Amino acid sequence: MPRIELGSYVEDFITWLLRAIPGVLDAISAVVTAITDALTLALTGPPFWIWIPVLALAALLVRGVGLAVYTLLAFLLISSLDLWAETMETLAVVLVAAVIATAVGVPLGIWAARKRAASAVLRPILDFMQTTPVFVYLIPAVFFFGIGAVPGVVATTIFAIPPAVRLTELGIRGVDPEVVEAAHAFGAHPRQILREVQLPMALPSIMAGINQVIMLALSMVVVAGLAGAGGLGTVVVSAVTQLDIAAGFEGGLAVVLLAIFLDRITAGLAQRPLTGYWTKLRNRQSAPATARPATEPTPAAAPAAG
Amino acid sequence: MPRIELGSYVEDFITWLLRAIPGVLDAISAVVTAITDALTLALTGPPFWIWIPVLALAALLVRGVGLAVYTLLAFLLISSLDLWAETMETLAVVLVAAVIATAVGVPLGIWAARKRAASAVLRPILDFMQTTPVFVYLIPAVFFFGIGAVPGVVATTIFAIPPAVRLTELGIRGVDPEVVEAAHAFGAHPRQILREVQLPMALPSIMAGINQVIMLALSMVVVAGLAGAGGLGTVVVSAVTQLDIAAGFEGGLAVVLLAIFLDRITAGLAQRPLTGYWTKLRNRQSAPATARPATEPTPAAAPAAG
Amino acid sequence: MSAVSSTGSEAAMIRCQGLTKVFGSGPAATEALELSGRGVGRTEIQERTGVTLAVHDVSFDVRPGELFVVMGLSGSGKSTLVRLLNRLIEPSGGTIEIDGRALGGLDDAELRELRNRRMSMVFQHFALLPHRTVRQNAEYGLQIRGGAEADRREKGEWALEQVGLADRAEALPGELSGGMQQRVGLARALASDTDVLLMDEPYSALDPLIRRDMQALLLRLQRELNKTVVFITHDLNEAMLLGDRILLLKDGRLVQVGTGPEILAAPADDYVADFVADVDRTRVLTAADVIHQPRLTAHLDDNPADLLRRLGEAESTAAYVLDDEGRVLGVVHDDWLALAQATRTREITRESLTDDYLTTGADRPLIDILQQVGRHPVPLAVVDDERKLLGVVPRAAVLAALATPSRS
Amino acid sequence: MSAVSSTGSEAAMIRCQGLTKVFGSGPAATEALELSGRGVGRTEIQERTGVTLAVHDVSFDVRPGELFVVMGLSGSGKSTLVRLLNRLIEPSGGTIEIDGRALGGLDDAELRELRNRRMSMVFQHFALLPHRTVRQNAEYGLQIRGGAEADRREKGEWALEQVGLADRAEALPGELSGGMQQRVGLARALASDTDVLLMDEPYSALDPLIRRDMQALLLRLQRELNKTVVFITHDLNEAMLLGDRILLLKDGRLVQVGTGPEILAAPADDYVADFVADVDRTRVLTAADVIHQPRLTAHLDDNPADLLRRLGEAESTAAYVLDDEGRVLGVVHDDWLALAQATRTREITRESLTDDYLTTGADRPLIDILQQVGRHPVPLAVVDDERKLLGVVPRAAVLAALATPSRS
Amino acid sequence: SAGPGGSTVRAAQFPWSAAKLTNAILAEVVATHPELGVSRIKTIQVGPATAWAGAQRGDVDMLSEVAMPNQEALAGKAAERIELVHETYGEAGQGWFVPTYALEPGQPLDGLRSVTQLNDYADALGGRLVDSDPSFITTEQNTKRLAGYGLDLEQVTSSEAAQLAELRRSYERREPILVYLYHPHWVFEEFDLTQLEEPDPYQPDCFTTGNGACAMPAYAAWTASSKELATTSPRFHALLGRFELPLPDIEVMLKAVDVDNEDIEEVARTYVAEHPELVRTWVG
Ligand SMILES: Nc1ncnc2c1ncn2[C@@H]1O[C@H](COP(=O)(O)OP(=O)(O)OP(=O)(O)O)[C@@H](O)[C@H]1O
Ligand SMILES: Nc1ncnc2c1ncn2[C@@H]1O[C@H](COP(=O)(O)OP(=O)(O)OP(=O)(O)O)[C@@H](O)[C@H]1O
Ligand SMILES: [Mg+2]
Ligand SMILES: [Mg+2]
Repeated sequence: MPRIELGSYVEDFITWLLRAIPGVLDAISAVVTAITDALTLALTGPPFWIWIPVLALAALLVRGVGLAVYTLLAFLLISSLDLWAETMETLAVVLVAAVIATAVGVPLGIWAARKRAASAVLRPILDFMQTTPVFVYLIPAVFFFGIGAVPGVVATTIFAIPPAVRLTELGIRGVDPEVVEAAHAFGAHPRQILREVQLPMALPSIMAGINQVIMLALSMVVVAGLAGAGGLGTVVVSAVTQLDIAAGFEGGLAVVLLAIFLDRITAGLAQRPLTGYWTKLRNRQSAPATARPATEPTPAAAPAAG
Repeated sequence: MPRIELGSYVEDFITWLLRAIPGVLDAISAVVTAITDALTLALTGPPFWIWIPVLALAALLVRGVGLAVYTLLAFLLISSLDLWAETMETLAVVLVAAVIATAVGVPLGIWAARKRAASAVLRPILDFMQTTPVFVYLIPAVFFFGIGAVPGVVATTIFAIPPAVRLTELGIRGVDPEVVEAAHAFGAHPRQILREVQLPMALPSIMAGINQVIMLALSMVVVAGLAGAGGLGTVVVSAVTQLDIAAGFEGGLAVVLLAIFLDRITAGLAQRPLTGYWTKLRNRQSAPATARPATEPTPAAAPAAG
Repeated sequence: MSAVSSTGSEAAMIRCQGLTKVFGSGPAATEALELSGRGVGRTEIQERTGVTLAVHDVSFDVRPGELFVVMGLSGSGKSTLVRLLNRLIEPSGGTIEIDGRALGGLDDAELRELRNRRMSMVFQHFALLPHRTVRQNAEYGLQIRGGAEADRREKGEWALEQVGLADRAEALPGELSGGMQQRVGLARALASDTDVLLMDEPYSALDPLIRRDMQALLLRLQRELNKTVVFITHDLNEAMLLGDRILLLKDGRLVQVGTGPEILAAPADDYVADFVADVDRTRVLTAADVIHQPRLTAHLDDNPADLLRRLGEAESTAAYVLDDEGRVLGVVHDDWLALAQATRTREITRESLTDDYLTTGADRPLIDILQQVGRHPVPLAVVDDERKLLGVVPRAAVLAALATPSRS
Repeated sequence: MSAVSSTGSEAAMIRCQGLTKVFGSGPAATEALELSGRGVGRTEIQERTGVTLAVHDVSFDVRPGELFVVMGLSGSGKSTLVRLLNRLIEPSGGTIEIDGRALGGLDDAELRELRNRRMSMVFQHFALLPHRTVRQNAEYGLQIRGGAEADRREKGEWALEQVGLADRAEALPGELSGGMQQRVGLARALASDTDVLLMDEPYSALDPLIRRDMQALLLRLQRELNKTVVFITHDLNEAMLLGDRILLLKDGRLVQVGTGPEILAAPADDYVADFVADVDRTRVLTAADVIHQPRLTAHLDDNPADLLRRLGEAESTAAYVLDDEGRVLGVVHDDWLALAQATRTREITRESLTDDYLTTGADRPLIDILQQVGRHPVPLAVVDDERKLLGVVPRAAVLAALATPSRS
Repeated sequence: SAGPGGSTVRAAQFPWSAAKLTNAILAEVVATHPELGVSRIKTIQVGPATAWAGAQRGDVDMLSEVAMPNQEALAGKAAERIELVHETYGEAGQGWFVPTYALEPGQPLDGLRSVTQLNDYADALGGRLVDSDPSFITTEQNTKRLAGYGLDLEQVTSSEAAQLAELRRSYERREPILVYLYHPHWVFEEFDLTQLEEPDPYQPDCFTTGNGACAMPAYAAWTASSKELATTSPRFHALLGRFELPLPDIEVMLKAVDVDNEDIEEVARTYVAEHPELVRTWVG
């Protein structure tokens, strides 16, 4: 076979890109950095004994006592492992990446569910995003956005988008066509059908997608660490190069504890009816006003992300 | 907070395990090595100009002309990039890992769909499997199984199992309960219901899971390379650590081309009615026998893996 | 066969011309249409081309305020037809006009507006939103329309009360029985309060009592609010009771359209005759359908002897006596006439008349007059609002009308 | 109220004792049962405890080969009841015996065996396997049972032919109309060829023609193969036509159980009366329901003069003449009797008898005899197989029976 | 960037202990010598490739512990902005090692001294040379050496972590293993390893035009600094030009950090405190 020098064309292209649109790249970098830094500051600024009760309270409101207890214990364990700051840094990166991935992925999934052609075009692109080894685009990402949190966020986002797209598409395609037809028959706008019929009915699938987004984002923690994003990735990488199983395990454990927390929180947000204390509180408040408990129609919720 | 030396207990435990059950570990290692080696040999043994037509033919039978053409072009490109052998090594590892992950994940997903308790127990474990940085268990995996393909396969499998479980559970839970009830009413055994009602009806979701299994397995190519599994991971790591964007891109491209191929093949296997030439051939054959085309009932297929 | 009324087309609320729908596409669909044009049957077309001809060349008008019933065999294209009426499926051929506007010419926004404000639909398989409560389902059309929360609430509440589900407003559809779910679908359409209602077997899962209420409700809505209703049903009695006109489909083609009694009296073919054989004639047929000219009526100035002779000829024992406008005054019996003849009385006196007779209106169903027929020597009198005698209902005529033409 | 027949329990195919089902669990369910025991209504229980009492304390027997109809308001617990019969839902209380075996005592394998070989079910919402063709759906029960492919194929084919879908065997359920889908569900149950059929509104989506065929099919199966059928329907006429006995539910409680005419004749309460008010009596009532003792019958050896006097007293002009076994020989008219009296004939001669009369069987529905009633001077004769006179049907009796007790 | 008490220097920190130690020592020196005009050394932990990619953009001001000649190619790409300023330590040995226990009498490798004997012990070694990361320059060199010595061993590459894990595994099982390793490394403090002798010393052309049958070259670590640093923090830049650490000192510190799990900053502080003359030569 003749050798095709595909790689060098790409390299040239990247170099060209770097020269052509530095402003754009810098702007993206600046925005993402600002957001991530702000979030990191917010999370690492106050000491752990302020944040832990806050997080536990959030868990209580969203899901209930069980998760609140878990949150308390998990984050106490993390801080007793001396990994509080690193965990919060990681949380910031993961949150930013997951929110971007969801915000991009869900609409793409909706588009793919509506148009066969879109689905056919997206599919190989998603394969590409998920399987190109992150290391391959990590370096261009560093070229584009500089060392720090941004290439980590970018790489994480690229890797985490596909499940959001795929599972949104799957979920929307699975919605009973007769119900959609009924919505059409009542003159609903496609937007309304999407918001009030398709998304709520596809919610279990979409939430599975968001769960995967979060999981994949967390699984990229180490890679983000290699690009200078700090956080638990740094801990794990150092531990591994030192063959320090103990430190590596502790770092990994912190990631997992964070993963379980985020998983449960998102699952809680998606649950209908809501089981958290927030709902109970709201119901209790509205009860005297309307004199009939629980008559307040639960708003048919769009999924947590937009 | 008092420092908890959790990590060292784990380290001690791993060391103990290594001493306690070397036989078991060696056996696992031997089996996986044997399978992977056999597969690698089969794939890398014959030259590319034998394998490419074979793969293209498989694509034709399973899915149709489009995929056959893609297969031809993609693998020719790979071999013109001088990555044929590495790609086949990677394919072997990915296939072994994906098959194991599916074989483990789908039954677990079924179990989780049946029992709320199983689901509740599995969920954090899956979070754990997906988010523990691979580097963390790569080292123990090398301890246990030695450098080579096995730790790569193990790490890949662990990372790839969760989507199979999650999406199988999601799919089975989404099956119309009335249809399941009807199957019960006709005295179907839970096994039959599973095989003939739940799995076929959950197929889109399960196939999305298997797609994710393959994608995640391929995304671990580099990590497998770090454990000594060879293949494209090595190419990418060397390229990247030398800032050789061109070579890195080429390695990544080979992974992506492989990903698209596998994605389409599995999607083709799941499609009802089958669109590939195999079906057409079979129909054409059965036509003169029964004098009526297409009366052959399409067997309600269980998913590709069992 | 065309059912387009000859009276001005501007009067039609729904007007279909040559409506056709083929399930399938490409050359097979064209071939199917062509075959059908040559009179090939649907099953054969299905076998030859693989596509289904669901509706073929159907034309009809529905007048504003009309309750238009569609009937036909299972699979004859009824559901497809109503779905064509609000363009949930695009026709393969033909045109539809709603209130004078061609449906095909509407853009998306106009179509939505039309569906939302002018038409609402009850689905055969209910098609409720499973994640919303009964109340939210009932309010769905209004919610899409936008507008005040309170108003929506009120109308939803009203609709749920109409269908008898106000106490289950907070339940989810999955927790309801089949008939309850169907009524939620009904409430959803009612709450929307549109001019046109498309109802696809809306009462099929209802028990007789609730069904009766729902029928009454529909008739009331139609009468009071002048709703135009296209109503699919498999219940002949329901069709006869509700339908101003009934359209019969067979294999996607229109077979007959007309009022219930018209169809009963003159079925277009054996299919229709067979189709309506089971109808409960006591409820469908009215006094008007069994009315007979009275064999003999008298006036006050008639000669009793003369009358007695005519009575004898007619083998009767009594006769209605009418005034000059034809109003019923009473009944004169042969015994009095004989007496009058004996006493040479020249005229029938008012005092001689008895009131042992019964009257009814022409539009009363037979079920209501069965008790009254044959109670008296004179047959039941059918009178108009001014008590003018229109005719009589002899017992034998009732019995003959009720009997079905025997099936082979 | 209990409907357990007093005749030996070993005869029952299905026997339910105090069957109860509460949707919901925990203390609320217990409370609901307790409230219901105190006679609190279902709506109130629902409001107070939040659980639904779907079936409460229902006891009945179904005999082998019986066609047992269940009726009731929408939401009265019919579907729940049949689902209890094959334990698709576990009862909250009470016992069920199928052919003498307690359902609660069966282990999983036995239960499966029972469901597969003894009972099959038609679902209200069809519950077809959407990914399988019509044929595969029809063969589903057999496929589970295992056994020869050819046999399965044959039985499936037969069942599809019965329901008129043989030509759509390769279609998927989603491509069929509602009524067609329902018939696939029917075919699935028929192909299984089990002793017991549980049918939850199996004909609700069928048009009159196909429905009539299906009713005939069911009656034939029941007669020829002695199937036991539990049949839910909302169609009163269907219930009356098919049902050996009818059970009426209200709010989960049994209100009445009996044959159609029994219920029509003696409704247990206003609810039942109201429920059956709309029935088409011409089809439900039989000659037996309107039979009257003949006012006058004669024998050959009767004295004509004597008979003529009696005829005059009865205001009749003719009378049936019977032989010693009570068989109808013919009709004797007053004119012949007058002649005989004049000629002093002492007996009625066979030659004097006319055959201007009509006979019918006791089980013929009124719709069939309407034409014959009142055609002749003698009323319609009801005879048994040996032409023995059981009674007569006067015209007035028919009309009175057809008229509905008027609703308020 | 100049702060109130001086400028902040952004240093790339490779994820291994020697690099961290070097940075910690520099930070300690900067802290104790305000006259250097550097208020803080801000470390960013990154892999070498990312570090050099960032260096090309000007994201970092200095890199310490730059392994030479391993990172020569990487450094070349950033030459516009960053240059190698001084060798921190040199003459670090590298080569092929076996566990000492395996050489003991009666053990599988009894009698093995030199690389030339390896073919005789190939079976005992499982026919493998457990090499390190495939991107190391030494990996290429080892390939040539295997050919040059005519050795019939498979060269297994993975990553340094996996390689060390494999070494530990062999240690646990008391099995023989042949590994490539370099100094300075904590591994020598934890495991008793013996380097195999090389008959021929390193020749500069050995791996380019030669047959590859020679010892490995000595290994060195350098400090690299951005050209900008010379203007923003000239005194610190000058310090980097003089910064050297004795190899044995590093290995002692590595033991403290990696084997005894002592705090890196603590180790660095102690070292700076205990070696004032050395520090004075750096500061100048
Ligand atoms: N899964 C369920 N969860 C909660 N309540 C239920 C459930 N299924 C049925 N019900 C309630 O049980 C009662 C009886 O329902 P069932 O389906 O048996 O009625 P039905 O007599 O079959 O009515 P229909 O004629 O409308 O089908 C209803 O009030 C219904 O709301
Ligand atoms: N989505 C579809 N794809 C293919 N064929 C269809 C589809 N929908 C309906 N058909 C076919 O069109 C024909 C008419 O169906 P339709 O649902 O209009 O019948 P229907 O008159 O409403 O019958 P029913 O009384 O049983 O509801 C049927 O033969 C059916 O098989
Ligand atoms: Mg229909
Ligand atoms: Mg029901």
